[in-house]
Amino acid sequence: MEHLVDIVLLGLLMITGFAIVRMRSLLAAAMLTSIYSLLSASLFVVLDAVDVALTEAAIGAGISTILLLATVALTTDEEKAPRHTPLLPLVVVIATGAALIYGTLDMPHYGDPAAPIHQYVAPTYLHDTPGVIGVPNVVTSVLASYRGYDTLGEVTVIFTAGVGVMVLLGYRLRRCNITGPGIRNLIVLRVIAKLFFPLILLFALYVLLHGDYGPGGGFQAGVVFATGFILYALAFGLGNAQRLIPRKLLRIMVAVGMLIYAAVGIESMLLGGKFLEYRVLADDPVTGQRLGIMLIELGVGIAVASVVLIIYYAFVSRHCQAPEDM
Amino acid sequence: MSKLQHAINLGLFLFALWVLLSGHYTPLMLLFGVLSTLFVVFLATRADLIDRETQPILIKLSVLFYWVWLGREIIKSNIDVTRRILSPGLPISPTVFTVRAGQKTELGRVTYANSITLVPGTVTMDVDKDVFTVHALTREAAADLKRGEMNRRVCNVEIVF
Amino acid sequence: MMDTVLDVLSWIFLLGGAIFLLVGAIGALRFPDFYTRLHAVSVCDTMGAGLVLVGLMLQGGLSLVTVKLLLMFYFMMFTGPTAVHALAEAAMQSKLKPVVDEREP
Amino acid sequence: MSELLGHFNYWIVIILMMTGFYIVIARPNLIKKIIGLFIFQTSVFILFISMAKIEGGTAPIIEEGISVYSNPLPHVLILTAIVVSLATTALGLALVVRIREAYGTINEDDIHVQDEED
Repeated sequence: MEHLVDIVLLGLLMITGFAIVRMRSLLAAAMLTSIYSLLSASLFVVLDAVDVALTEAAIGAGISTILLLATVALTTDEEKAPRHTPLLPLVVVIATGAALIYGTLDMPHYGDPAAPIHQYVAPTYLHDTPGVIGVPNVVTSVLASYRGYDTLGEVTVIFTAGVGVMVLLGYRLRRCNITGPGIRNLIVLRVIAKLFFPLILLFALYVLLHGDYGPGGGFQAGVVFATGFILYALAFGLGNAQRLIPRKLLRIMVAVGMLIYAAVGIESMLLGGKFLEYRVLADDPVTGQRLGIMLIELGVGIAVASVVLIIYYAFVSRHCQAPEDM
Repeated sequence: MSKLQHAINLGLFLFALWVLLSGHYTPLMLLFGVLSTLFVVFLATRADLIDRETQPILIKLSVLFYWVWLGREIIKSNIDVTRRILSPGLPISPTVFTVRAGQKTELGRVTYANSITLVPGTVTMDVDKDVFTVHALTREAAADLKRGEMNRRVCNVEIVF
Repeated sequence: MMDTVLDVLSWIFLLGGAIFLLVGAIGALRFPDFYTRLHAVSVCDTMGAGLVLVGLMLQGGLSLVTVKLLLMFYFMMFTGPTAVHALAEAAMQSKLKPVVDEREP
Repeated sequence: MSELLGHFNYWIVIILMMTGFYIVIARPNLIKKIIGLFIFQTSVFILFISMAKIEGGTAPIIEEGISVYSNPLPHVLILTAIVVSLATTALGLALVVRIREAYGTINEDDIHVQDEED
């Protein structure tokens, strides 16, 4: 039964993929990409990766699509036919695919509990987490505690991307007062956005603070939080959104998020542990671990939410600045 | 009602939502719930969203009756649309027409517009003050809506200050 | 005994929801233009998703899961029609003409 | 037969990957290329997550009475990779916007022609 759902979802993914190849309209391709992402999020749920599914649904199907649509709006919607015949790419793709499929023949079977990947560190993580870290969600404990260095690295990547987009798309741009085309008059959208804005924000905080117990954590919460503000900006105009959360504040918040993370690491060094060794943070090692995880999830959440909003502001305000530039 | 009263109502609603979502009732988690609620209410105040329309808990009992009525309508028209989709001749007759909404507040009009859309067979295409442009799948659905029963019922549950 | 009844009932709801979702999809394929297809989407949004959620609630029993599903249902009753309306409004603004039945009734 | 069932998932994922790869190398439109990259990335995520699955396991959230959990490590790696994919996509799209402003086109062939004229 589980296999059946799996196979159906993979089949739908394949159909969507081929449709994207054939689609000439970039707008439609962007929407299909969103569907592709949502389908893979459903597949992740079937494959027991609930945390990953939440992240994919929020980021892949949500924010990435918004950015793609913004880019299509800033550039062009139609794709010209390629000049060359796709013969060479086709040969390359088929050859690569065949080589990879040949490579999979040596892989352990799907779902095999004896596969090497399940023998090395994972059993330790699963066994030790309740006693040492004290949180039920093993993904959170690995993400924030066992592999805290990695996660610090990822947050740095996000930070760098935010800076990069700011540099590319206008760091100096003045406040811009556009409203989404015509949305100002649409009372249905405005009233519903008003109703849902506090709910989305509360849900984001719920996801942030319940990452210990179930799917959730800083990354997902940050994105959901930013989505609330994007909805606000769509319904009430970018100008109002920037009055609510100014760019300057966002720039500071990105740095604050990173700093919270790094400061927890340094604090644990000052208290006599190693970098990011949370158990020294409190008298009881387990309490220390939980405190450390909570703090760094908070830092991650702040950083991710700010970067997503910075990127969104940058893309959308490019739209209203463009006529003056040209 | 004053702004403060609205803010408190929103806060209570959000905290109730938190309790329902959370499922972990340790003092720490409840404290987090209070802090989150306060933070969101603060942001909503800053966003100037605190008014009558962000009060999903302030509903009269009559709204429940309206929902029951609306649910019956939805089921009826669902079966009708399903029959039309599945019958080989595709017996539809799309029409576009306008209706006048009798509600006085924005929230009331939005409720009416969304109720029209929620019932399969009619979709609100445009809302211009109190004139709605509606697209109907069939003449029967259009005639049904033009009779104005839904309009009257939404007017009845609307709260006017 | 009670469990079996609930289980059967919930499967009836789930299958009913699936049938309505399928009907909505067929409608989206059969209907002639954009606006009429929105009506098919409405079927998926209300009956399809609604029955599936009710089926899941019966599986959940009296627990927080059911409350969360109820909340989902409640919120979908707001977001679903808003999304459909937004689509229709966007199509109107980009001057897409609806196909209208011109025959005399 | 057991080969087929055991590796079926991986093969479809490879087909998905190659779909993305094909878009990247065969299509001159830059936005389409980024969409291709996105599909490739997502397929790699699916590959990792399917390797983490254990037959009969559940999500790695410790609960009384459950003993088989899927492997949490790939989940963590992919969770952060998804966020990084957002970062790379955003940066790529920002570059596309700038290229459009500089060249007036986002078609790779046209850009090459313009570069040769200079």
